[in-house]
Amino acid sequence: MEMLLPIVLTLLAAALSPLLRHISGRWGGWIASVLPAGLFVFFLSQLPTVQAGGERTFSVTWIPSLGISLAFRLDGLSLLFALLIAGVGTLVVIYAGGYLGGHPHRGRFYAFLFLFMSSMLGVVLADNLFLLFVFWELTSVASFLLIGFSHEKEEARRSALQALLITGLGGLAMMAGFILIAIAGGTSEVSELLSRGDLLRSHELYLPALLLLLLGAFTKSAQAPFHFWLPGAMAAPAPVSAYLHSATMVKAGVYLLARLNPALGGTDEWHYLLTLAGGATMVIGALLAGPQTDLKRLLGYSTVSALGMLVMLIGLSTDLAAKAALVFLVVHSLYKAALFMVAGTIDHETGTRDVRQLHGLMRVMPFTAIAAVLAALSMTGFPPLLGFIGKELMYEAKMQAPSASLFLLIAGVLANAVNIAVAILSGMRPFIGRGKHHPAQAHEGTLTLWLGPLILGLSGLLLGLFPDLIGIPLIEPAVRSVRAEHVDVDLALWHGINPVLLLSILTIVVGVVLYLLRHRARDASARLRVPELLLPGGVYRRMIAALPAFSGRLVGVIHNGNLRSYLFTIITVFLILAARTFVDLADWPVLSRLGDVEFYSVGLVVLMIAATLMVVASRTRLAAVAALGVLGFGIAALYVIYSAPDLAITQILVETLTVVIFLFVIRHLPRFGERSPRPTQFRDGVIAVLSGTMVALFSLKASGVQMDSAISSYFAENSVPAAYGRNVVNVILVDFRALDTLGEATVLAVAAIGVYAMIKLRKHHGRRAG
Amino acid sequence: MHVLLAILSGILFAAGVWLILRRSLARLVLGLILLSQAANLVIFTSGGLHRAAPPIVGENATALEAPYADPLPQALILTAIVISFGLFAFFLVLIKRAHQETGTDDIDAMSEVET
Amino acid sequence: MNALILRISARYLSPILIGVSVLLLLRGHNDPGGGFIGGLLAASAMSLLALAHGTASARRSLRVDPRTLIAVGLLLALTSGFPALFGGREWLTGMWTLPELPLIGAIPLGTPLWFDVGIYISVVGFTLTIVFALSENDEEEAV
Amino acid sequence: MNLLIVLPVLLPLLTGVGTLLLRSSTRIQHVVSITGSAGFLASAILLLVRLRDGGILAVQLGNWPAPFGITFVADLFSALMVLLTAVIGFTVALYSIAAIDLPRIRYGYHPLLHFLLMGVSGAFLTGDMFNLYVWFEVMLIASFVLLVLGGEKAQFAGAVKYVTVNLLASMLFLIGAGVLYGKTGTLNFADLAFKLAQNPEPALVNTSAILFLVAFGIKAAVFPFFFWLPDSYHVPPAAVTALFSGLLTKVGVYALMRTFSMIFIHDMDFTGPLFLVLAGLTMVIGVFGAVAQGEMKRLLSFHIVSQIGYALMGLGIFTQLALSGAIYFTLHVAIAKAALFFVVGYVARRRGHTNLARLGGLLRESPLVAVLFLLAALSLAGLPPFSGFFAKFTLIKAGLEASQYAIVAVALLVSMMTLFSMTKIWNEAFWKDAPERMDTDARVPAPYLQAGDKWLYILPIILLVGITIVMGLAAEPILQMTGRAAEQLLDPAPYIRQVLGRMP
Repeated sequence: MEMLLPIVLTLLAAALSPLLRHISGRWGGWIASVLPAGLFVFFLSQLPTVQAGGERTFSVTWIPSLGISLAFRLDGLSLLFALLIAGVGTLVVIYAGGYLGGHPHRGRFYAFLFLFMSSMLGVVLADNLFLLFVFWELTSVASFLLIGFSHEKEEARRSALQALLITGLGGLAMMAGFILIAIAGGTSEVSELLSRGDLLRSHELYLPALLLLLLGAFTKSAQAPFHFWLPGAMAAPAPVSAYLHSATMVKAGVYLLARLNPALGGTDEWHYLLTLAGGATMVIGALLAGPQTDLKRLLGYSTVSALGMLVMLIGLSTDLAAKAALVFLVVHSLYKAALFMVAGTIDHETGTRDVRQLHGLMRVMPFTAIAAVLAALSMTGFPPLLGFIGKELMYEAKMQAPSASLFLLIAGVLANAVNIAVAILSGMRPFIGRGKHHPAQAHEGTLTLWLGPLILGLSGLLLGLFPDLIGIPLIEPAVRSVRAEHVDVDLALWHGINPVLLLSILTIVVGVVLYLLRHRARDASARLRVPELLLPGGVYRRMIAALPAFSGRLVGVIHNGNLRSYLFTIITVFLILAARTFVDLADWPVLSRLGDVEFYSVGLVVLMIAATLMVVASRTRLAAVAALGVLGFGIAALYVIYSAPDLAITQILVETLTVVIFLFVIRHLPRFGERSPRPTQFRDGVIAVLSGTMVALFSLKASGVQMDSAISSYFAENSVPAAYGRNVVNVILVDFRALDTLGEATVLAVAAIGVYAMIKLRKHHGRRAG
Repeated sequence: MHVLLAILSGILFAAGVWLILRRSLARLVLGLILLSQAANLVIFTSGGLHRAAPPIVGENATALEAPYADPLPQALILTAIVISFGLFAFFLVLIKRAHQETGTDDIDAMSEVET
Repeated sequence: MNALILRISARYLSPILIGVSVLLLLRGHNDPGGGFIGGLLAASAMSLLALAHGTASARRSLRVDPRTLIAVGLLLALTSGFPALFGGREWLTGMWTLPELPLIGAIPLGTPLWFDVGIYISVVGFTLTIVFALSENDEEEAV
Repeated sequence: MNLLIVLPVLLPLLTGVGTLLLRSSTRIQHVVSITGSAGFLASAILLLVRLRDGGILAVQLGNWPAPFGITFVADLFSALMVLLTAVIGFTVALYSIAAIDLPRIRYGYHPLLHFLLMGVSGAFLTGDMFNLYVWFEVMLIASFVLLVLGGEKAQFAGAVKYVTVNLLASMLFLIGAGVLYGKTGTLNFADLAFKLAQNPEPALVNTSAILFLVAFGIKAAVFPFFFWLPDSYHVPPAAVTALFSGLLTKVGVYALMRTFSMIFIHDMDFTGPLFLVLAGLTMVIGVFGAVAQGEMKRLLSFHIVSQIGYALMGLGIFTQLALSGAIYFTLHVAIAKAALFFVVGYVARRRGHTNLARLGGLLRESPLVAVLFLLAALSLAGLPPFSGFFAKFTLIKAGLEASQYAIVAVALLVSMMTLFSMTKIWNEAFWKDAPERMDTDARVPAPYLQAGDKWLYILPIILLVGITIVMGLAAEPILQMTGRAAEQLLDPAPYIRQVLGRMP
């Protein structure tokens, strides 16, 4: 039950947050932080259990019809993520209190934030694939609302939509993938699936399921070519970026891959797809980060690069890689969240995020500066920070990669070097520099604004110095979850002088050189600017921009607003569909029964055909109506001949009244001229003749069938004794099938209301919209 | 006779289709009326044709004596006629008012009325 | 001149037509006729009056708004199914009594007749609603 | 005696007649209308409760044994659809009090509303082909009149298209029904299924089937028969559009599902794939149409078309899960769509128009309505934990289990585009700031809502949004019911036995 509690409590907090404004004033952030802090403590308290190899589970049925259960499980991997979510969450919530200040909608902001936190916790705790998906989608929704929080800005709206659509697209694909996995594995419970890896990997649905699932994971974790939504999402307020875009949501894809590794991982497909996508993303993110000058965009692109590294590491599928991935995950979350908050603070206190405008802030913003420098050092992988350990592990893992290790190493060094340059540029450069700080009005933020980054920065240092604090209690159980077996985790700063250390040093040197050459790099990239259309982001924007116009044209062709073309389409499609049975219908022998005709009937029919042609051909209204009348009376005569007196009387009365109404109406209409050009007339003629033939054949065939007369003989026998009526037709109308008649009377009633309203209720009687 | 009536239904239907594909409102109604006549006739024909045998029980009988015309299709057609009557009464007034409001009886022109 | 003929014929013809329509209604269960046919005929008779004396006059001699007739007719038709409910049968089940009347003898009186009367009234209401509205509209537009 | 099954027809009829008789007083009409639709709702709930475990109720109206008289049959599918009708009917009646103007009320709005409900209920409950035709007509004529009630130019131009296409559909239906009688000598669904199972005559029955397919396809607004819908649905007031979108096309879907699971099952190799193709095209064309629109009502109208494709998809896959999903989806979409149209009505009332380019600032102005819109829109787009998600999930799952990958792919992409166009509304109308110059429609009086009126607008929205949330969170009991309803559709034997008392 305690598994459900964090999610429910956070959700409750989300619901109550809008009230925060009324009760809290400037203490809002602190008050709100109680919940995530409590959750952090709670998750910490689970450490011993998990470390000992235990799990917490909770499961109740929810929608068994679809295989969706409320199943939760807390194991090493979940716990690692849960601690990040709650821990970073606490700091972000406090930070947001200062960042938003007296923003009128800060309650709403907290609501979205808690909604996100709740669903993110759900993602990492869910033990049912579909439940996981439900939370997964909820994080997308929450992210949409958070990115678009400053919704009066067009950029915010656009970025929110972009993030939603890209992750939403992936999400839908992933849903299909999940369903396929559930079909292949015969269950949707994650822990069950994990033990059925062999079954899954050998199933014919494995590859499609994997591809679909990867689409979901890759879009969420901003892998190329879907990466562009993440830098775009920098329109979000800083706390959002610090939370969603560094530590939590963008890691959901990584989480999913790590989680399902025992079930799906280890195959060639898995290996190549992940390393390829991850490696490419790592390089692309780094390259794109290079020319950026906006603090947040710099960080955004470097996050893309880092996510690529993570995905690649998971793709390597070795114990070492798993270890490296999880350590780097923690490292990255700590420094990136700190740097995003710092960027937000700078923005908040100076009014700019352009790195070219910022220098010498150390003196006015000392705490922020310390936090930033610590985080940046961790990012560069400088000893003795945790980042160093992460980088060492990463290089080690790459060197031992099953294939292409050289390529991976080169790409890794390059990407890391760029990230080092980014770290210097974003975490150090604004604070250093001689002379007067710039911009002039800059000053230190409040406690809430620097506390979070400082704690995160310090923890990077602390954990670097004492890596065992997380190594055995946290990383080891998590690695166990990913590898489905026990793996020793022994983290240490110093491994002696070995190739890995040399690589680390090389990386830092290259990184510093890149930083120093940054202006040239920027110029070079400006010259090399790839046409926007070729970039995925450009493709997306083009598509979104072109979609309405394209749809308009497409639909304009099909749906042109013209009634006649609608009718034409309907009749044509009907004929096409019916053509299949048309051949069977043409039962020509029926024609031989032409014998039983009476000459007066023939005369009548000929007269009626003439009247019909008159209706068709007539150009004057009166003639057409008169011909219609003749036709109606002709039909009445047929009814008389063929023993239907009630029908005949009805037909005559109705025909008369129709003609009367027609006369009332038609006087005001102009003469009818033929307005269609010849080809249209020909086309219509063909369709008319074909459909007429169809109906004639249909009628012929139907009348040729010997029908079962059980019902009419029942009426014939029971009409008098049971219903006291000799006119069987009338008995049917008022007794056997009285309900039809009641319906028919209702139709008349409604028609009358309609006619009355149409004539009497005119526009000038007044109206209002709605 | 089935054959003749079937052909007549076909002609009515064809004429109806032709008329509803024309551009004049009045011909649209005429076409729909013809279509409904065709429908009634198809039902009537497919129910079987009997001469001089209306489904009315004789004075001293308690049941219809065969052969008799099937009363059910007649009842159905009667209902259908009445329903169509209601619909067409409405539709006729509708085109009158549509013509008044839009100022045209040309269906193509009316389709372009900003709706 | 025409109007005069129309008026005179309307004065004499209308009551006859209405009488016939009632007859058709009542006989309908045994011979061709019934509520619908009767109703249409009665409405035609009233329409004739409207044509001869103007719609306003016809409305006055009808006394009730034809739309009320529609509602009343429907109400009658649907309530004709209610007696069956009290007898524990399905809605719209025909319930009959066979009272002995002087001169005529036993005649079956049943809810289907009640139903048919409802149809008759609603058809009259329907037709007159339309005819009156159209002719009033015409009179207005003529002015 | 079983009154329960006829009450859904009888009560709206009584209410309609009552409001017609009492038409002189607006207030009394409102009271009668609300009372009547509340009674209808109660009876629909009772009916569902009675049938929820999978029973079938058949009533021979007029006490004439089947197949001689008209039979009303309620299985779970019918009962669910009737309940849907009652819910939509009740909320529309409530919403109409504030949203429908006096002239419309005076000229018969309430009777029309209830006669329409009567027709819809009748169509869901009848077990007789010709009777179904009658209910279709009742429903249609009521919708015709509701469409033109108000007398605006656009209404007439839209109505001509709507009426013409639907009359054509009625003719095809009538011919189909008549010939089916001529061939089989019966109109009773159960009897038809029974007789055709014994003695199928493919050519004629299949041609009849095509007639019905086209006729019902037109009513359901399936591609390529949907054209009339986007051209006409946006012209009446939003309350009416909500009613239409919630019910009218659904009757078409119902009729397709009923007849093509029970009666026309001899040509499944042809109709199954055909339905899938039509479903895919309906979804795609509908959603493209929606994306192209810049006006809320038109945009949502195109979405009605698109959503019909999903229901049809379930019919095309034709497994238990697929049918269950189709039924659940139909219920969901009617509710969510009605809520959205209600919001549109509110916006129209506030601003005098619903043109996205000229809207904006509605989140600031009406946060509650904005939230309600967002919830309904997300539900429509198929996001959890709302009903739309579980509906689509069920259908996708059914499709994948049946290896119908093409339609699944289409359904997913269309879902994506639905999300896109829903967020478009959200961005433009709610998030975006209002244009500098408050560009209200000059012809409309100042958009002013009294407090009480405002709540009459919002309460029905809250009800519907609440339902879509509950339908999502408590999807299991509903899926249990739709699942059983699907079972009943797949195995018509109990239905036939219940109606006829014998079996093939």
